[in-house]
Amino acid sequence: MPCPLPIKDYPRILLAHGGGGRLMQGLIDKVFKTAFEGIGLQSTHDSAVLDLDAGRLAMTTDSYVVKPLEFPGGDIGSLAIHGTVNDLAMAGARPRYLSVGFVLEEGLEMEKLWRIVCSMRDAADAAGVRIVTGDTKVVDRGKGDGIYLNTTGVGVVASGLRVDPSAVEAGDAIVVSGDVGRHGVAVMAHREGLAFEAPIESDSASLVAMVHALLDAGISVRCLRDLTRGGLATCLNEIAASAGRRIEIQEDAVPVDEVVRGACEMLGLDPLYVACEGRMVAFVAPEDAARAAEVMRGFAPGEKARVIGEVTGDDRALVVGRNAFGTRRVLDLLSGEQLPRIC
Amino acid sequence: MPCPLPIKDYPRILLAHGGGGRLMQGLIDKVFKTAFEGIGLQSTHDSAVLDLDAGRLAMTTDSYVVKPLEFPGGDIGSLAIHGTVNDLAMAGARPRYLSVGFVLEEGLEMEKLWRIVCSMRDAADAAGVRIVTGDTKVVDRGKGDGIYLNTTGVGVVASGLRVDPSAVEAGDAIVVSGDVGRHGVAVMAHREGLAFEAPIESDSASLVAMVHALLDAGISVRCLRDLTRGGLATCLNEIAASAGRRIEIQEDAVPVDEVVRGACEMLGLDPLYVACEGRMVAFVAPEDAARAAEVMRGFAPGEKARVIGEVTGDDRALVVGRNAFGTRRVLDLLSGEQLPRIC
Amino acid sequence: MCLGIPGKIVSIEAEAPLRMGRVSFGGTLREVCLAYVPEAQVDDYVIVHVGFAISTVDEDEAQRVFAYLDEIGDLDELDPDRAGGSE
Amino acid sequence: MCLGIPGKIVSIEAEAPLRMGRVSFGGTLREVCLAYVPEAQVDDYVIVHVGFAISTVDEDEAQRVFAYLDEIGDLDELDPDRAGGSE
Amino acid sequence: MKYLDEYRDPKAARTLAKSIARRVTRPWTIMEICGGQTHAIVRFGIDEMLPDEITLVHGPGCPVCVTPVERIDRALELAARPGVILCSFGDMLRVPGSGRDLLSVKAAGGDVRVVYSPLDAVEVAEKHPDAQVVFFAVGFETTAPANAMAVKEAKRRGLDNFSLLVSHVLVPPAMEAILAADDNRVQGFLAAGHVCTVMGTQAYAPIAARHRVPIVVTGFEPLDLLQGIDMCIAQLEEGRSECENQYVRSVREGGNPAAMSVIEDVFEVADRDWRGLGSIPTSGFRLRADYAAFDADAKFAFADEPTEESTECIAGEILRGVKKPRECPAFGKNCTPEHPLGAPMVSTEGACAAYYKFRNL
Amino acid sequence: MKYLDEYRDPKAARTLAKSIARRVTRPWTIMEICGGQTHAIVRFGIDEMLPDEITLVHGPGCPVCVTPVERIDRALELAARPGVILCSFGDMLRVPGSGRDLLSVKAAGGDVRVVYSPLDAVEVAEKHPDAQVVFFAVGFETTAPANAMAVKEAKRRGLDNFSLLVSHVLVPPAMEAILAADDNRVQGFLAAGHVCTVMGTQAYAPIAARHRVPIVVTGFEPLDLLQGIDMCIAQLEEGRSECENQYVRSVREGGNPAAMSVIEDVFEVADRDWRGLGSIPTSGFRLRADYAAFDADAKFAFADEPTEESTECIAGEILRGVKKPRECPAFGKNCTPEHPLGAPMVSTEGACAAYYKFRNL
Ligand code: SF4
Ligand code: SF4
Ligand SMILES: [Mg+2]
Ligand SMILES: [Mg+2]
Ligand SMILES: [Mg+2]
Ligand SMILES: [Mg+2]
Ligand SMILES: [Mg+2]
Ligand SMILES: [Mg+2]
Ligand SMILES: [Mg+2]
Ligand SMILES: [Mg+2]
Ligand SMILES: [Mg+2]
Ligand SMILES: [Mg+2]
Repeated sequence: MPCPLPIKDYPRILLAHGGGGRLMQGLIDKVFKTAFEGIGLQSTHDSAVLDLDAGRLAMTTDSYVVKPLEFPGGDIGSLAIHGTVNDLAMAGARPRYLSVGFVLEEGLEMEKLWRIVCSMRDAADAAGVRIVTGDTKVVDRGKGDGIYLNTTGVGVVASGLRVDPSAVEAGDAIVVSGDVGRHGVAVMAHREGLAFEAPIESDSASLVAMVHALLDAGISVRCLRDLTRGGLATCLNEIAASAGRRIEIQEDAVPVDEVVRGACEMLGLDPLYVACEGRMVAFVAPEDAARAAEVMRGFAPGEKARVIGEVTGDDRALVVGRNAFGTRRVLDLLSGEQLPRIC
Repeated sequence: MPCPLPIKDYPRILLAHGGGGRLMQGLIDKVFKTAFEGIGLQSTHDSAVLDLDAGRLAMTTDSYVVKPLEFPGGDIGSLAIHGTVNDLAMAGARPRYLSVGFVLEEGLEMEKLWRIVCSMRDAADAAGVRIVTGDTKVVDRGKGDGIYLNTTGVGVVASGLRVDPSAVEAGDAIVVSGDVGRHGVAVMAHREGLAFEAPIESDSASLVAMVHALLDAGISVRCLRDLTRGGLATCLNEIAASAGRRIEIQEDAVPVDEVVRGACEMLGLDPLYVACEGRMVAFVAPEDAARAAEVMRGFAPGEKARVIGEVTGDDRALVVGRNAFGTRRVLDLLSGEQLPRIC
Repeated sequence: MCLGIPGKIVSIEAEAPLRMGRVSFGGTLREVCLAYVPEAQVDDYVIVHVGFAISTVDEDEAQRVFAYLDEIGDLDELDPDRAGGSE
Repeated sequence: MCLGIPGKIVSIEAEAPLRMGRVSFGGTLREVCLAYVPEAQVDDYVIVHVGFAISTVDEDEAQRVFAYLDEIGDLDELDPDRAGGSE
Repeated sequence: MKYLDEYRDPKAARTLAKSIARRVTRPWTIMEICGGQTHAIVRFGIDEMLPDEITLVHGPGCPVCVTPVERIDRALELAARPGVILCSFGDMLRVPGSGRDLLSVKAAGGDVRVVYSPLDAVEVAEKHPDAQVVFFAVGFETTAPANAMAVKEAKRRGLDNFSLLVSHVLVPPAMEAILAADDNRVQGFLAAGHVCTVMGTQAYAPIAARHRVPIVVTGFEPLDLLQGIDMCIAQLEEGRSECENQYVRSVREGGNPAAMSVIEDVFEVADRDWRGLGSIPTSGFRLRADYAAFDADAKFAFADEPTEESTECIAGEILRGVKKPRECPAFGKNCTPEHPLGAPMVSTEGACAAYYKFRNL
Repeated sequence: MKYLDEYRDPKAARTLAKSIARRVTRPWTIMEICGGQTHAIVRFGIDEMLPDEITLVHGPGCPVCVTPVERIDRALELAARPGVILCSFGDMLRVPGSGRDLLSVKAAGGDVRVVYSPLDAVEVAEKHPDAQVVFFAVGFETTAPANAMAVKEAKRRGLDNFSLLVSHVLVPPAMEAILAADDNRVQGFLAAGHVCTVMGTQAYAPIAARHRVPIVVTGFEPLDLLQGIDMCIAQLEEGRSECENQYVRSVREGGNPAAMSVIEDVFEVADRDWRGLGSIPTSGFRLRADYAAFDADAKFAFADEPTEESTECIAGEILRGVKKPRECPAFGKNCTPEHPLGAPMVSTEGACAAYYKFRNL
């Protein structure tokens, strides 16, 4: 079978293929899904939910390649735990077991590795998961970037529970759990060529307890998704596409910290597209919206939870932002990562 | 907690920390296990076996960093499927679901990626597993090596089945499924500075069908392990250590292909320490030894299966090789990867 | 072209050979060249483009749009026809 | 020191400026410098150390250990005391 | 954030919109010159607040859009060379030259680095004395003082491995070119506030007078834009054609003298090609002979293959406001933001890209 | 594999072992000179096949073991330098200098490459004209023709970025040093077959005569070693002290004239330090003045910090066969194969490493 991506356009992988936008979507849809057709990977959501003879499981995987390895508010270790338990929680699962795969670069300082595995331990402990299996590879100096981590998680889904974009209905309310873009700005501040100082911490956090509080409170949760690469706007686009629904949000309802705003204004970035690592959106029945936000506000990463929008009756998958002027714009998927603008 | 590895000795990660030998064992034992104490990772065997409310599962993870990405007899894609389904099979599990994490280097040829994902598809198909979730990251050019893959697998363990080093008993026979060292030599032939030609294919293969044939045939299987980094000798050392038993093998019973021998003689390497990717050892009840080898020989990767040794009554964990001269040597764990010798 | 953002000078780091300072954008800090705003001092707001301050924000002039709004506010009282035809 | 392994010359790739050939070690092939075995031809066995052939294996001499073994075989018949004291 | 938030006040914006609506009596076409203005218009939906009579046309004021293919090709060629580090503003990385863009060259092994400021590129040169560091110096008048200072700074530090690949364009000649065309439809301009911050406003009064078009120097926030439009409509309805300044908090009539004198020292006016608009006399800057050592065009030899540009693309007419993107046969078919054929699809604020994004609203 | 398998025949080995057992009437201590022989003895358990009367002592013939710390330190210093690529045989990478090894320097950013042949290092130099490529030219007589040819080849190719860090030692002076010591216990030698393949056997007859020790030039396979031991025991029991040649299929009396003439061209005899044994006069090679341009010691300036070596280590006595590893207080405590204190723990065939491995058998 020939490669289904028109390689005359991009015969090589670009960084943008990992940027969470259209190029990445194309890669997943055209290359991975096509290749794996019939043997799986039909869902690109946070976790796969598996029917085993033994019961219903959720499974998810992520690799972590953050730079710097240690950043204000976290490090690659805690990030890799949070990211994966969050993906399990987004399927309504209780995270149980994690695997960890280390790809270490020759020359990594042992002390740094130690700090990072300790941070993993603490994060796993807090999230109530066990790291049950692992693997270590070392690559030549210059063939890695200190540490690349993969964590894969398995969790248990309560029987009958269905938390999935396909459960989204017209009228559902959308709640965001907190201010967006902190993680992206916290790490961007260390990127060569941009060097700025952002007195802010990454939002990296486990959302597990908050999610199960929502479920336990009897909130009609249709769909949950954590905000990662590509930020809030990208996340909403993915759900709009999966659910086949138009989503509208009130842009000024989305909390953004002043430091994040400042960095975004300076670089010409849109905070709605900047990465988070400890934020989520919940799609809930309209009558539960206020209560869902209320429940979230009981948890540290949900302190600033707000209702930001709703699902419309329109079945053209699209995300629209309304602003304070009463006007709208399309919050489209980007091609790749946002690049700083001069214009 | 300070880093428990005496960092004055190795303040940085060496390639040897990934070489499957003592340094790697020290890293796992002293850094990872210490950090994760109480939250898991107590077993470093092929798969963790998990008790869920829902039933017994096996889970395993491996990252793959092979160079070149495509080699005679396989590629990183099929290797990543085989390696992980094999680890599940080694726990007596039937592999069911895989996750795949791609870390792609900017600049990777899209066509090559396509060939490799197709190869994964074929290997997964043949092994009867579904790839249910995935992740893609792209790293800067020069911060990777084309493709790093992580596959994590989940399988189901028949109730009552216990295939584990702790089940090993004095007197157990050891069967190796085929000739050793092919994979290591096939990829070493491409290493810069060594450049030789080895007209041989990697042994990369799925062992799933063969393992379940053994179990289905009613063989009393105590423990299974696939041979990977560090080869047969390292694998036996790990089991000897876990089981707390002395193992003795007849060295000239271990099949080694002539090309592999030639390469090892030339470079001063010991084929018993060279990597495989489609070979295993089975520890079985002594009375089942011949029949186990017979069953294995019914499968392509088991064609050359042979009984090579036995577990002794001695409880000092040690691996001893007997040779045709009636003498013995200790097959110790190496410090790291074998390096070519001049001497 | 020309993304330019107001920020507040929090410190002046060098006068010579190149006037440099640190500017805060809502708390985000960046080194900025102040060579083109020789008059600007700490606590002044400057418009920054690609790492260069290209002007000092004039506090009084910054109010002008609100004065204009006040005028327009008056227009609210007028009827549409007159608004179009005013001279 | 001095890992040296016998291999069979399968081709001679260059005579000048440096005599080079391909040598097979049980099927594994490697470029080897043949400058120090000017007499060696294709199908000859050479002892190779760090990529250099340092000698051609002498086929007749290679049998000498077996001749020695034959002698010793005779010793089998002798008793230990005599073996120790032979002169 | 001070000086941003107060200019985004919704109530004030509605008041201004009401004022515009009350003033307007017939259709008017106004061009906002600057891509930054276009960006704000799209982001805040300013056009939706305007009465139907007013058509906003996105002008050519975006360096990402108008940098000619020939310049991009040279940047690509330099970036691909071993030993060269090409530094660029982030938004230039996705702009296609003849067949590929800087992101692709980077993926194929070229050393391409995103910097925030031209001074960051000087730092790169200082850190890599063995490499040739080329800064891709695109931009309008606003960016010229920064690029000029980078050259002076490199000279002061004695760096012989730093140069600029210059692609500098000027606003007034482009306005003249638009107005001079037979099919021109633009009746008023919002002039670029930051360009005028640097250069002052004197150049615009003669244009306003000669072509009888109102020109309002305008800032970039919603209130700025709405006030600018209101002032422009007032002139149009009143039959005036003056140069007025809305962006008084930043723009002085004489511009920024310190900046202008450094520009004058480093650059001289030259003819320039514009992507989509073609050659416009005296419409840009080049480095003066004194700074030839820092001029990548003089320092390096180039293969200069013939440039390849889509023949389908009607970017010229789009950039001059004569046609709408939907009238282009390639729009949304061969030409998308992932694979742009022409300038207006390249940048997020390009006219075609903006229409593409809104096609389903 | 031809010429390997037939020399590993178990039945023949047992016959030879029986012959040895029958010859021996009292204790004898025999040293095998060469690390390659030691390796084969350990791998095939040859010592287990011998009667208790015979003690095999592992000799100093392993470049990994005897390269002095000062040479290793220079290699480490070069490897750590930006712009230098240090090429080495694989087994040198784990040898500790003063405090660290090449693997650690590599992990800290040094460019260290494993090559199979010195000619591969010449290729590296040709491929990286901007780097200085240094080959760590350790070895005995066997390796000298290869290292010499690498220099000649670099010269022929006109490479000015290639050099050798020479640490070449010679067998006969080391044998003399061992025999000359008051506490010497060695009564017979298995001389190194590949050294003699290159240099011939003439140097050994005078030593045998002078010190009244039998010397048998021996190959590396089980039958070679057993026959060599048998021949040596025969001499000892018979009171002879001659130089005999067991390894006739490879060793000619006059050695390899082509190889010797290239050595003669490139190298000259010099005094050398041996790790564990100290300085031995005329016991090594250095590059001739004609090749000074390829001599890393001449080409680079070195800091030469004082070397650090364990004071606990009794390597000298071990290497001369005077003491056993268990008699060393550091054995298995401060000194293990992962963290060796001295030469005999460094290489897998080092005497201490071999004992360590077998400590539990
Ligand atoms: S849609 Fe594309 S091809 Fe058409 S005018 Fe716009 S940029 Fe050019
Ligand atoms: S055990 Fe270590 S310290 Fe003791 S002699 Fe051997 S190498 Fe030296
Ligand atoms: Mg997610
Ligand atoms: Mg995931
Ligand atoms: Mg995730
Ligand atoms: Mg593993
Ligand atoms: Mg395994
Ligand atoms: Mg595993
Ligand atoms: Mg595995
Ligand atoms: Mg993911
Ligand atoms: Mg401007
Ligand atoms: Mg030798």
